[in-house]
Amino acid sequence: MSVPLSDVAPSSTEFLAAVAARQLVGKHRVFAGVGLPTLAVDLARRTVNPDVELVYESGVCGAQPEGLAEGIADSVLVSGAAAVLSMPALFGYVLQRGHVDVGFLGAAQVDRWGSLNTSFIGDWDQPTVRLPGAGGAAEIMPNAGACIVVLRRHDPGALPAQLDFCTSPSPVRAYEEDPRMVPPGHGVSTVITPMAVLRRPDKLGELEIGEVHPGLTVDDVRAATGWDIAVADDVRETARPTVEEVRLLRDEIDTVRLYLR
Amino acid sequence: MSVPLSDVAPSSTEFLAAVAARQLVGKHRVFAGVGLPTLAVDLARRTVNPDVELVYESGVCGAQPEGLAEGIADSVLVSGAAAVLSMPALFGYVLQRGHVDVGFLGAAQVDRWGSLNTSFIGDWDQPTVRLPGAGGAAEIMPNAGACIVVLRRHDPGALPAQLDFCTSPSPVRAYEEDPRMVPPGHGVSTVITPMAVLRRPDKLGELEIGEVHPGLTVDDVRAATGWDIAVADDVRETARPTVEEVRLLRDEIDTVRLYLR
Amino acid sequence: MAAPDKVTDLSSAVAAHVRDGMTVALEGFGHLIPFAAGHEIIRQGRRDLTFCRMTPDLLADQMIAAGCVSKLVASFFASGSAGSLHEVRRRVENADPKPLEVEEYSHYGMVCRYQAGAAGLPFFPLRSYAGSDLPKLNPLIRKVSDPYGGPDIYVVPPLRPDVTIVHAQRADRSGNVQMWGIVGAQQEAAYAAETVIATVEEIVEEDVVRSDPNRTVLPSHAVTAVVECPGGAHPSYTQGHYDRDNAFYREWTPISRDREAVLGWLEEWVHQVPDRAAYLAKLGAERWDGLGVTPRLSQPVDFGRRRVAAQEEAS
Amino acid sequence: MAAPDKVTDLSSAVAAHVRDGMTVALEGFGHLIPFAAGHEIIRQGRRDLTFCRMTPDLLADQMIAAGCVSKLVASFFASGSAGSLHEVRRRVENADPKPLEVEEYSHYGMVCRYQAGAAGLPFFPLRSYAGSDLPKLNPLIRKVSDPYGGPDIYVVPPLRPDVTIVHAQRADRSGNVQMWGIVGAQQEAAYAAETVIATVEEIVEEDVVRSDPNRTVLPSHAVTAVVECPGGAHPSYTQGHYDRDNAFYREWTPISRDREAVLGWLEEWVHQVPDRAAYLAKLGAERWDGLGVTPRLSQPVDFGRRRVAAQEEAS
Repeated sequence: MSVPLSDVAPSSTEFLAAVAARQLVGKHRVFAGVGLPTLAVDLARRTVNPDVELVYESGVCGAQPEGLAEGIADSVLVSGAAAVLSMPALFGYVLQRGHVDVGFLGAAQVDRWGSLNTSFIGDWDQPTVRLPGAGGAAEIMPNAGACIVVLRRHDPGALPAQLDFCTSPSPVRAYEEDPRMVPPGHGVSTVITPMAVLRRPDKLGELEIGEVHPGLTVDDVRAATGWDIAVADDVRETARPTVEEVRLLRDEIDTVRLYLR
Repeated sequence: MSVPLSDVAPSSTEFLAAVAARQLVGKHRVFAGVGLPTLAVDLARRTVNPDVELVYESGVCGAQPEGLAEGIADSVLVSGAAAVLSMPALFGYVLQRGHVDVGFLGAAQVDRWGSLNTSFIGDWDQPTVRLPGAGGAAEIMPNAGACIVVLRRHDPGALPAQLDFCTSPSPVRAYEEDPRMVPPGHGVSTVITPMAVLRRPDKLGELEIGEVHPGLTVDDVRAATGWDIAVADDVRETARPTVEEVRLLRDEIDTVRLYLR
Repeated sequence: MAAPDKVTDLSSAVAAHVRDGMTVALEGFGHLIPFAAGHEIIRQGRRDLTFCRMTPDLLADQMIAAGCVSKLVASFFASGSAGSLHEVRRRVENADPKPLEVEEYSHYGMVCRYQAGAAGLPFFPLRSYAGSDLPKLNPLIRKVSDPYGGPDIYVVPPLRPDVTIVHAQRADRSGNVQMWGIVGAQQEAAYAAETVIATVEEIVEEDVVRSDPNRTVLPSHAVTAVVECPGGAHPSYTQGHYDRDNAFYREWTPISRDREAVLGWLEEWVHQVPDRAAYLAKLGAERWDGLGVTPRLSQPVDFGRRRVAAQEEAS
Repeated sequence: MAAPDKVTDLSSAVAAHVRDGMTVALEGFGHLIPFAAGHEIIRQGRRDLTFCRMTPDLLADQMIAAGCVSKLVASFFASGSAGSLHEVRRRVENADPKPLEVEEYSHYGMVCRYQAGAAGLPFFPLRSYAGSDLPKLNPLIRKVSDPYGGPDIYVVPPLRPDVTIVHAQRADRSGNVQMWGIVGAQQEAAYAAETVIATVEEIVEEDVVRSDPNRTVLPSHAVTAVVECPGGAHPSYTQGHYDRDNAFYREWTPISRDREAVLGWLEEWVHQVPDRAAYLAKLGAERWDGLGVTPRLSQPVDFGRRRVAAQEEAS
C-alpha cells in the first residue's frame, strides 16, 4: 500500500519545507531561523523526528510555542520555554562549543563549495544591493555539525561561479586560508532549491546534484547552475511530499498562512 | 568638646577595625572578604560613610544581611541582596572593568612595595607552610582602585625584605616585568598592623610609616619591620577608636562575638 | 544605607548624557528595543552619532533618516528578520542623501566586542571568520597566535560606547535593573559603556527587586539613570507587558521605501509628539489593547531567611 | 515532543560516568557544594582523579584523604574562608602519606579556564599576573601580544573536565537545571565538560521549570544525568532549603589535623553509610532541623501569553 503523494509544485513552500523536514532524520538539535526552517522543523517533529530540539539565535531553548512564531525573538517562543540564555552563552557555550547538529541558513548566493554571500550584490564599497549581512550565519557555518541552505531561486545569479562577497565561508575556504583553521563543522551539506537537492558529501568537496525535482532533468538543473556542477552517481528524482505532509503544513502548522501562500 | 576615646589595645580587633573603617571615607564600592574587613565596612557605614557599598567575591552586590555573615558566601548575604552575579560577571564586568574603589586583603607577607604572599612559606616545591593561595587577591590587587591590607602581626616575618613568593604583585613588580603592563589600580595604599599604619602614597613607590599606634615609637616600628622602612614627614600617632566606635563593634555589629574576642 | 536616587525623565536623561559625536549603543535583540529613547534622541536633534546595534532594524532606519547617525556598527541589517531597511540601503547603495559609514561584524563578533568592553579586555577571541571576506572588509577583525600551539584565532576589539541605552521590565530607584525573557547582550553592552540609561516599564519598590536578586541583570553600580517609560519598546515588545506590533513592522516597509514618507512619519510620530505617553495616546487605546497579553506568572522560588534573623524580627 | 528522561540515582550516575584517572570538576562557590556526589565517589573507590575546584575546601580534604585524588587544579586552599586543610597540607608540605600534584591559578584564572572550555576557545585573556610569581609556578599561564597595539596580556588555557558535577535546587526529568542564590561558575564548569551530573534538592514537573525559563542555568542539552538528592550539599548549604552547618566546618579542623581521625570519619560517615538519605538520618533530625530556614519567596514575574493562544485554549 503506497502513501498518497501531493502534486504541489516543486517551487512551492510546501514542497521545499517537506524536503527540508526529511533532512532532519536522526538529528538532535537544530539551529533555525524564522520562515521556511520553522515550518520544516515543525513538520519533522510531527513526522520523521518527534524529538528534534530547536535552538533559536535569540537564546531560546526547548520552546513550546502556543502560536506560530513570527520571528526568532517572538514572545510565544519564550513563554513556556525550557531556557532562555544570554547571547554570550548561546553563541559561546551552545553553538561554538558544538551542541548544534544542524543549522538552517538562507543566502543570496551559494558557490560550489557551499560558501555563502548574505552581504553585498555588486561592489563592496557601493553595492547594487546591500543585503542584511552576516548575522549569526558566520558562527553557524563553522560550528554547527552541518548546514542546510534553502534557496527560493535556482539560477546562475543565486548559484554563481564566483561569490560577490563571502560572508559565511565553507571549510574549503578556511582550509585555503590556513589548513589548521578548518572548523569542526562540515559546512553546507545540502542545498534545497526549487529545482533540485544539491549535496556536498565531502567536507572539503564540491556540491553535486543529488535529487532533481519532478518534471525536471539533470540538464535543466545544470543549465540553471553558475558552474559546471557535478552529478551524484545515485542521482534520483526528489520524492514528492505526501498528501499528509502538505495537510499538516496547511491545516495544523501554518493555519494563519504566515509563511505559506 | 572632645569625643571620649577608648583604651582598647592597639593589637585588638576593635582597634584595627576602627582604624580600617576610617580609611573608607569617600569610597563608593568596597570589595571585602570576611572577618575584620566585614566589621570595618559595617562600622564605616554607621560612622564615616553611610553610603559605602559592599561587593563580595561570591557575586553578591548590595547585600542587606539580617545577621552577621560567616563567610563571603553566607546565605544571609544573598537573601534581600540587590543582585547576585555570576563569577564571570563579578570578576570580569565588576572588578576587572574597574567598578571597585577599595579592596581589603590579608596576607602572610607584605614587602616594601606592597606585594603580597599568600601562597608559600619556605620553598615552593616543598613549603614549610602551604598557605591558601591567590584566591581573588591576584585580581583585586591590579583592578581595585586601591587596596588596604590588615596584618595581625608586625614583625620581619610578616614584613620581610624579600617575599618567599609573590602571589599578588604591586604595580612596581608589574612595571619591572613590562612598563606597559602596569595595572590601573594603585596597589596597596595602606597596611594596618598591630603597631602602625603604613602608607604607600606613590603608585610606584615604597611603604612608609604614616601612623604609630599609642605607646609605641617610630623606632619600635622600624625595628619590627624587615627592611629599612621610610618614615612619612607627617608621621603621627594613630588616633584611638572612640568609645562609641568600640560600642558599635561590640554591642551592635558583632554581638555574637564571631570576630571579636 | 541610603542608595542614590537615579530616577529622571527621558528628555533629561538624553539631554544630560547623549551628545553630538558620541558612540551610542541601543541594544535589545528583537525584544526590549529602546524605541522611546531613540525617538527622544531624534527629537533632541543629536548629530554624528556612531550608532551601535547588533540588529539595526527600523529604529536604525528612523534615526538615520532623522540625520542623527554618521556611522553604524552592526551585524545584521534588516527589519525584523525579513524586510529591507530602505533608508540604510539608500545611504549605502546610492549615498542618498549622503553616505553612511558602516563597521560590520557577525552577531557573535558584536557580542564578543561587548564582552571585551565589559570586562576591560584588549580583545576577545572567537572561532569565526576563517576564510571569510569580513576581515578584508573590516580590518579591525584581526588574528592572534595561540600560545598553546593551536592554530591562529580571530579576535575583535572591545566596543566601549559612551552611552548604552537599554529597556527593561522594571528597576528600583537606585538603578537595580531586572529583565526577563530574551536578554540578549544587554548586560555586556551596559557594562561596556561609560554611561548607562535604563528605561523601564515600571519603577518598583526596592523590596520587589530584593525579593529576587538573581533577576537583576544590571546592579545599580552599572546604571547612571533610570527612566520610567511604559510602552517604551513599542513597536517591539516587552515580555509579559505587551506583544510585538507586527502590523507596524509590516506598515514600515512601504514607508521606508520613500524617504519623504519616512520624514513625514518622523514629523508626525516623533517631532510632533512630546513624549512616549503622547505617542501611545496617538497610537490609540484600541491598537494598544490589541497588543496586550494575558498573565502567565513564574512560580516563586524560596530564598529563605535565617531562623535567628526571622525570630529577632518576630520578637 | 518527548524529551529523554535523564533521572537516575547517584551511585548509578557516578558508576556510569566517573572513572579512574578522569579529570573531574565539583563546583559551587561556598554554596551548593556537591558533597553527596563527592562522598559517592569516595564510596566507589575512584583513584587518580584530577580534581578541579576553585576552592578545594573540606570536600577536597576528604576526597584526597580517601585516596581518590592524584592532582588538584584550584585557586584557593582553605576550609570555608579561614581554616587550614590539613590533609592537603600534609601532602604538599611533607608528601605524607604521598605527594599531591597541584596546578594553581587565581579565582578569575579558574573562571577564565572554565569560560574557555565552555566556549570552545583555545585560551582566555585576563588582566592578572603581571609581576606575579604564579606564571613561574604554573607554566600554563602564558602571554599573548595584543594585535591592537596594547601591552601583552596573560592568558589561561581551557579547562575541559571529563565530568563536571554540580548541585542545584531543582531540575525537571529531562535535565533543565535551575538554581538561585550564588551561582558561581557552575554554568561555565558544566558547559566546559564532556559529561555533566546534576544533583538537585527536588525533581519538579516540567511546567515548574517552564514557568520561568530565565531561571534555567543549565538547559537539558548540557546535562547528562539528573539525580534527586535532598540535602546533597551538606555541610554547605542550598539557598532557600537549608543553611550552612557552620558547626560542622568548625568540627572538621581538629579532625583534619589527625590523618587517623580523618580516616575514621570517612569510615563512619561515608563508607558505612549507603547514601545521602542514610547520612542525613545519621546526622539526626535535631541537627538537620536546626539548619532549616523560614520562607522568603521571590515575587513572581509575568511572562505573559498571547491572547489568541489563550483564547484558543479557553474555547
